[in-house]
Amino acid sequence: MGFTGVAFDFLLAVLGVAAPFILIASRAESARRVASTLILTAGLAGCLVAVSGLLRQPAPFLDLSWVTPFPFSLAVDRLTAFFLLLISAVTVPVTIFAVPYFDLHYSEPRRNWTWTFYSLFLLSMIVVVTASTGFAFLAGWELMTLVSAGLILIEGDSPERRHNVFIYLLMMHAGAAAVAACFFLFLPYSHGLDFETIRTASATIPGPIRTAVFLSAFVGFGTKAGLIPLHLWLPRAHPIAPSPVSALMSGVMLKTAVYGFVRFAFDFLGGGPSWYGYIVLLAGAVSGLLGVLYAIAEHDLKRLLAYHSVENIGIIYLGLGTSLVFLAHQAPIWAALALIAALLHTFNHALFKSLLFLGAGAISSATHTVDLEELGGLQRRMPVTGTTFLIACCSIVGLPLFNGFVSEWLTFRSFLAGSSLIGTKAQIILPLMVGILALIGGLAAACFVKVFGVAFLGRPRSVEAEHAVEVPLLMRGGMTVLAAACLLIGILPGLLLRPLVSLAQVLIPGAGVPEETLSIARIIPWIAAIVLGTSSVAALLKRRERMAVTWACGLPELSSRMQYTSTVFSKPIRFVFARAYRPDRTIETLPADQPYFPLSISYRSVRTTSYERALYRPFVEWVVSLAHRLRRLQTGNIQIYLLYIFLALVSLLTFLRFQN
Amino acid sequence: MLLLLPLAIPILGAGIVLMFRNPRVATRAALLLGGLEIAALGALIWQVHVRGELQAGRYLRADGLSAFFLMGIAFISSLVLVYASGYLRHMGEGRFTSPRWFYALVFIFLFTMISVCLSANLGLLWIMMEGTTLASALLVGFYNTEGAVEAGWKYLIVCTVGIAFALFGTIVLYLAAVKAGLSPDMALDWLSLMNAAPGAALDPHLLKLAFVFVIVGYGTKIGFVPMHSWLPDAHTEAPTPISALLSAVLLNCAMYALMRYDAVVSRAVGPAFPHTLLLIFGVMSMVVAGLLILVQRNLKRMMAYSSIEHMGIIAIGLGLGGPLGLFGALLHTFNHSVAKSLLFFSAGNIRHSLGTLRIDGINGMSRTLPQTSAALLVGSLAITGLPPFSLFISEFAILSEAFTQQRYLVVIPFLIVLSVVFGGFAYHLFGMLCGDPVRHPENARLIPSEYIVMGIAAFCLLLFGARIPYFFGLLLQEAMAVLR
Amino acid sequence: MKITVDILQVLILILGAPLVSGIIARMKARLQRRQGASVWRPYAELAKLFRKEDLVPPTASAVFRLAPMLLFGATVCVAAFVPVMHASALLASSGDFFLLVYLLALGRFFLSLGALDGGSAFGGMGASREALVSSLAEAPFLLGLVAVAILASRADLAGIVAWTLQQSIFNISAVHILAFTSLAMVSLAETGRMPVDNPTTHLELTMIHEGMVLEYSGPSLALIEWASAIKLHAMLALLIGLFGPWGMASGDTVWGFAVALLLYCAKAGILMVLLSVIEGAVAKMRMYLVPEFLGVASAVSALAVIFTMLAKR
Amino acid sequence: MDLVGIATGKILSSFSVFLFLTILLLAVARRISTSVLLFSLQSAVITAEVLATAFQEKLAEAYVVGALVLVIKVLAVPRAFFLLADKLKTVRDVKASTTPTQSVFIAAAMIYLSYAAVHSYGQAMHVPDDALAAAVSLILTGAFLMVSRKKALMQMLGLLVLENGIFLAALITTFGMPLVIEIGIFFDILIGLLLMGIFTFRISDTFDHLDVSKLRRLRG
Repeated sequence: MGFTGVAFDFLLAVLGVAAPFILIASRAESARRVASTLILTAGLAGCLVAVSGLLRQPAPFLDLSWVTPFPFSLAVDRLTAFFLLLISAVTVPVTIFAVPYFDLHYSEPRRNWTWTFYSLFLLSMIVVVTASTGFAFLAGWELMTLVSAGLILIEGDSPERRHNVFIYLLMMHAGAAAVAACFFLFLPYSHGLDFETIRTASATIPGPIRTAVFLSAFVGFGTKAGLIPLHLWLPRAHPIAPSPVSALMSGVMLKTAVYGFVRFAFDFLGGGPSWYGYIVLLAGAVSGLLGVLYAIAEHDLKRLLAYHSVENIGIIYLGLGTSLVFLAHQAPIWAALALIAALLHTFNHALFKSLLFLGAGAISSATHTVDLEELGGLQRRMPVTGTTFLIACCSIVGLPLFNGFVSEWLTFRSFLAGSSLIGTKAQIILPLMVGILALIGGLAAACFVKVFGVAFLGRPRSVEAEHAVEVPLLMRGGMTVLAAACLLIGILPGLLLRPLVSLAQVLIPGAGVPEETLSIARIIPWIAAIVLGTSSVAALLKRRERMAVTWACGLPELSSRMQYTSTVFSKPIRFVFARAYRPDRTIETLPADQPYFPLSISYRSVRTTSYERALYRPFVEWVVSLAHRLRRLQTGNIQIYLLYIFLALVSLLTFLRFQN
Repeated sequence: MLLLLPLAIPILGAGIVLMFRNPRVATRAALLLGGLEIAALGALIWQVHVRGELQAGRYLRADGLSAFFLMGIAFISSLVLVYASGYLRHMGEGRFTSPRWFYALVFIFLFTMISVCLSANLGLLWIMMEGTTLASALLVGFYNTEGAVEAGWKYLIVCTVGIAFALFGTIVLYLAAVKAGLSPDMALDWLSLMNAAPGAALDPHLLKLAFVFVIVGYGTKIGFVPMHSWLPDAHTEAPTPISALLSAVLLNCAMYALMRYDAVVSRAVGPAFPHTLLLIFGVMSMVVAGLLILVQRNLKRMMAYSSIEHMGIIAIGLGLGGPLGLFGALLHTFNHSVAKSLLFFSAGNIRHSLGTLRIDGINGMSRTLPQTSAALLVGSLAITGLPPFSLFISEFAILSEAFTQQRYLVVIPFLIVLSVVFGGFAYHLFGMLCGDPVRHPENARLIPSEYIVMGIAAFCLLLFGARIPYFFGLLLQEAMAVLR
Repeated sequence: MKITVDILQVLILILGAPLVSGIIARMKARLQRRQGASVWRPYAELAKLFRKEDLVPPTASAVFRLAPMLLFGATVCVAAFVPVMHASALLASSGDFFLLVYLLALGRFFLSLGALDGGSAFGGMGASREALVSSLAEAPFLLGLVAVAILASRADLAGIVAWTLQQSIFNISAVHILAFTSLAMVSLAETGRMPVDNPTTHLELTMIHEGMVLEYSGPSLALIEWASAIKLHAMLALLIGLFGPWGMASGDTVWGFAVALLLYCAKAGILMVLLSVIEGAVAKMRMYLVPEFLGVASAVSALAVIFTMLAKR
Repeated sequence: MDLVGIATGKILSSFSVFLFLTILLLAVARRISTSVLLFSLQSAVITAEVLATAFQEKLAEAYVVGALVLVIKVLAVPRAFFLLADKLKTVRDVKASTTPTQSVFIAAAMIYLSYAAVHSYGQAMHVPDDALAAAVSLILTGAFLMVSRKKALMQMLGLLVLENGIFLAALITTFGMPLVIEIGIFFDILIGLLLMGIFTFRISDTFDHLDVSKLRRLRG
């Protein structure tokens, strides 16, 4: 308790009080430096608290219930510690990166506000994962949305951005209502909303309420996580935030939703009937597949990455769903395996997705664009950024030796284990999921070949890309730390798997140590040795090297316009999966009467996803038209107003008459 | 004496203020008198806290519930008076449109509202409720423009009709009390009614009938849908300090009156009937007003609808009853007052600086009017029930109670409307705060009085979001104790 | 002893790979009524290439240089999972076939990047097409393996092979047939053979793999060619091991291994004949028919998984 | 004494008929002045009922109330109305949204409705049905007048009729409320009327008419 407790209080105090106060109090450069250093130390303190929480038994840390009107306390148990570790581990490098980034991108007064919100954003996420009462959780949850929206708006407030932030806020608020509901639904059966009480009460609540809790947790957290079709806000909000914030939003904020879902579905409810799991699986599969398909079609790097977040959340939910299915069929050890897979992927995604967003930030710092069609050849100009970005790409694709692989492998393995549930639907459904995940993985690989190949390799496609120079030291440093972490977990997954196993044993009673976690941890270093060893031997075979201009098929010289672009690279895949996209295309030829000798041809392709058309728009239009109809009731005529009163009275009297 | 002082000061004050023709002097006098009044109210509240209950004669009494609402009145009206002192600097000198008339009417208005809270007798309470309408009607029509006259007339007529039904309800209650053997003098005394209630001596049929009329009557004043029609007009057309007073104090006073009746009827015939009515009106108000917020074009009108929505929330809290429901409802009356007055203050500044309140006519405020924008933002975040502001707490309490009682029919619209309202506010606010400013404000800087008042309100919202101050909590407990 | 055998297996797969390519080329030539080159020619080609210098485009970065080595490393590692003469493998472990597939993906990923790094149109073309084919091939590949794994109730390749060994050769189930069909189809796509890709063409309308390696030369090209030969060989060995392992050594006598090796060569020979017949008889598909081809493979493999339910009740 | 006693009894039992008559007449009245006179008449009937009640129940306070009704509702208010109408120089028509025939039918329906409504209550409270029904139908008619007449003055009048109904209901069921309260209520009504008068002036100043149905700038 002693030292870690102090570290935890320090962390909260810095993020909640000290850093914002310093930043508001002083506009000086040094104040900003102090504040960012404080935030950095807070992140390190968070790591410390988390590691000790993962290793030791949980202990309550901070109880503010004597201050607040409803119980507000923060505590670190194993699950919390894991997510706290995730947040802190990402915070440290992102903050390092953010120092020069904010300096480069913001004018003087905005910088302070950005840092203030940044600090509060971290605080809110930490409050969410460490909250041990419903009140604290909900407060942190709402705050997290607000502060992140603020961070986006600081970057700029053009009408389009405004619209995107609006959608973000609205969906988050609706999701928060569902989240609130799943806490409150426990109330009739528990005396309060602190987690301990909820946990004990959950055994006594009737089935329909359990289902209601589960479904609202699924929808509420699913909105935050960005499950399709609740993802609408995600590709809008994430790309427009400043890159370090995008990194935090995509890398960390989404994970709080995973945390919430795990907390409810596993910790509180302890699973349920198997259809719980199938719903989650379905959502995961749809999100994963469509997420990656939409990502492939993007050429705005940050939007592309945002869609990949949808995809990865899909993978995480595949693991969670599998775990729920196993729980329903009383197979705790497999449930534990799937849960470990999901949680590990959560952690991995946090690392590589924030690294990717940082990379996008570095690119935009160097070239002032994140449009893939304007990039190219950056690897030679920005070697550190390129290498770290490549590592992140390999990780997100799930290539062996990188961290994404380990979690995907565990997920695959738990799918395969589904075949042991003989005589159930799961026997077939789970193994078939292997195909889905493989397809997702394959498409992701295609997508990141495109991303890295188009952005970093080949020839520069614009003047900006041609004159790009490597970003400042601290930015490189932040990215390097994350890349190293990706590699470390990729090669020595046992580091994280061991604490995850004990975490899974807490969440899933009766689960032993899944053999697979040990076997993968054992084999991966060997594979690394063989692959790297052979490659090095192969490198020795190479003797001389000579620069030679590529033959240009008789033309004077190859130009960057001859290279494959991002759009054309993805064309075959878009062609094959055309049904998933359905773009609105318009081709305009000027002048219109001379189709064969046009002065200009413009081509526009707008993708409005079918959910927008089928799910959201009709609903929004219905609400607004209802409001307009209600508006007509307020006619302006006082006689009608009086009539309303009389009618109200008469109907109440009638009600009274029938009541007696 | 202590009970009479807060009543005497505003009545005398109205006369005194009228004597000063010089606007500056009138303003100073009004502020001085306002200060005195606040002090008197403070002393009264303290005495109620110490002694539990104060009685003066047969008709005046102050208990915990009165003290709680008086505190709200004192707090908000002090803010409003200070704000008005700055606000009126723009006002021209008409025949009745001058600061001294303004303050005189405000004092009369305050008098009626304070006496509503101090009435021991439900008949007197009715008289004073009607008095609030009369006192504020002129304030609503203060500017004497087309809109103001129209709004004033509608306000006067609609509320008078509504209040007439409340009178009928009061008479029915009186009838029930007299039939139950209470002496005619004490038959409308709230305390004796409460004492008589549990014995079931009061005819339940009559009580229900009375409650139906009262809820329609005072509901008109509160702004329950569908009797709310006057409310958006009056709030929009009144001078902004008056809008704040109407929304933040008057509606609460009407709610206070309804609470008194609700307590009696609940005790006599059981809470099922009155609470069902409250829930119905609460949900209806929330839903309709929540949706209408989406399609408003005038800032103040939008805020008026938001007031209706929040009265719905309070009604739901009352209708749920239970410790948390009541706690939430009472807390929400206060929180809503603070947030709404902050919003109206910023609306007033916008009107002065930009000359318009049309939502689509305002752009880029965050650049041109940073302080006002901040106030507007804080107020809106608070009013939509987001942490760390105080309305989150009260809504949290009410929702907890609703879920505890498993009232899913209340909960579902409640949660949906909260999202819709949030959407409405966010949508309108984005348009106003962001973007490039189209018109440039004339006097962008706030004067200290405005600055301070809005700062206090915002601080109060934040403070109550984190912690309910000790003394306030005590008063709240005492108010709850009165009702149960 | 076991480890020696395992290493021997890996070496057979790696060192024998050019020979397999040579034999197939020779058979194809014979089918086309050509004389054909010697079966040892791939070795000579590799030796020649290794002696040459590397030509590197001026735009290329380190990725271009690194890609062939990583491809080679990953492919060699793949070979370490596949049993040849004995139902064991160097890196046999639970769930190793996922590793196998993903190691192949690792190599392909870097090769595609290397292709894009050349900065010419052909590299992008090849990489883009490869992306399409490989992204669609992974699912049927894994599903086919999963079907066999479910049948065997084992999760490692060596274990599956061992289980199949114990079954009677006449006891093969529908799952086996379906899985074999899909895996065979996938192998064609994975190794870039007809009808998915033509390993001998340099026509920009059709080439996939060749488009990617167009800018490579010297030792780099040698590594790439060798790696794809190893891949082909490993796939053949995998098919043999999963669907026709009978005859593999079960004890650890040298004699047993010799018989097993001979039998392996025979079985591989049959497969090579089949492959060259297919290559000789079938025309390359249009680019956009490839997804259909792989779709069929996916459907068949999914069926295989579903049929396991019948086999295991 | 006896004669007075009989008269009071008669007044209490059968004066309701006069009230119904005023209601029906109010429904057909086309001029404001007629309506005001009818209101005055109605108030006079109510005054008689108050005095009769005071006599029968021997309530000293009720005499005061009766006097107040007489002074305010029978004399002062109608007088004020005429004065107002003169000052405003308004057209005398009430501007009804319904035709006189419709109005009569509606008024008749309301009277019937009142009987139906009060039936159970009247017996329970030992109050003559007629009187209670008259009170309720006054309330309803007042409401009806407010909803259907477009003139501001007629809305005020409707309110007064409604008020009369409430007052009558209070009188016959409870013999009036405590005096202080009654006086307070009267005071409120007076002030209310005064304010409404002020507003009618303002309306005619600002809009040049008194048709409240045209005040429709504020809506939505």
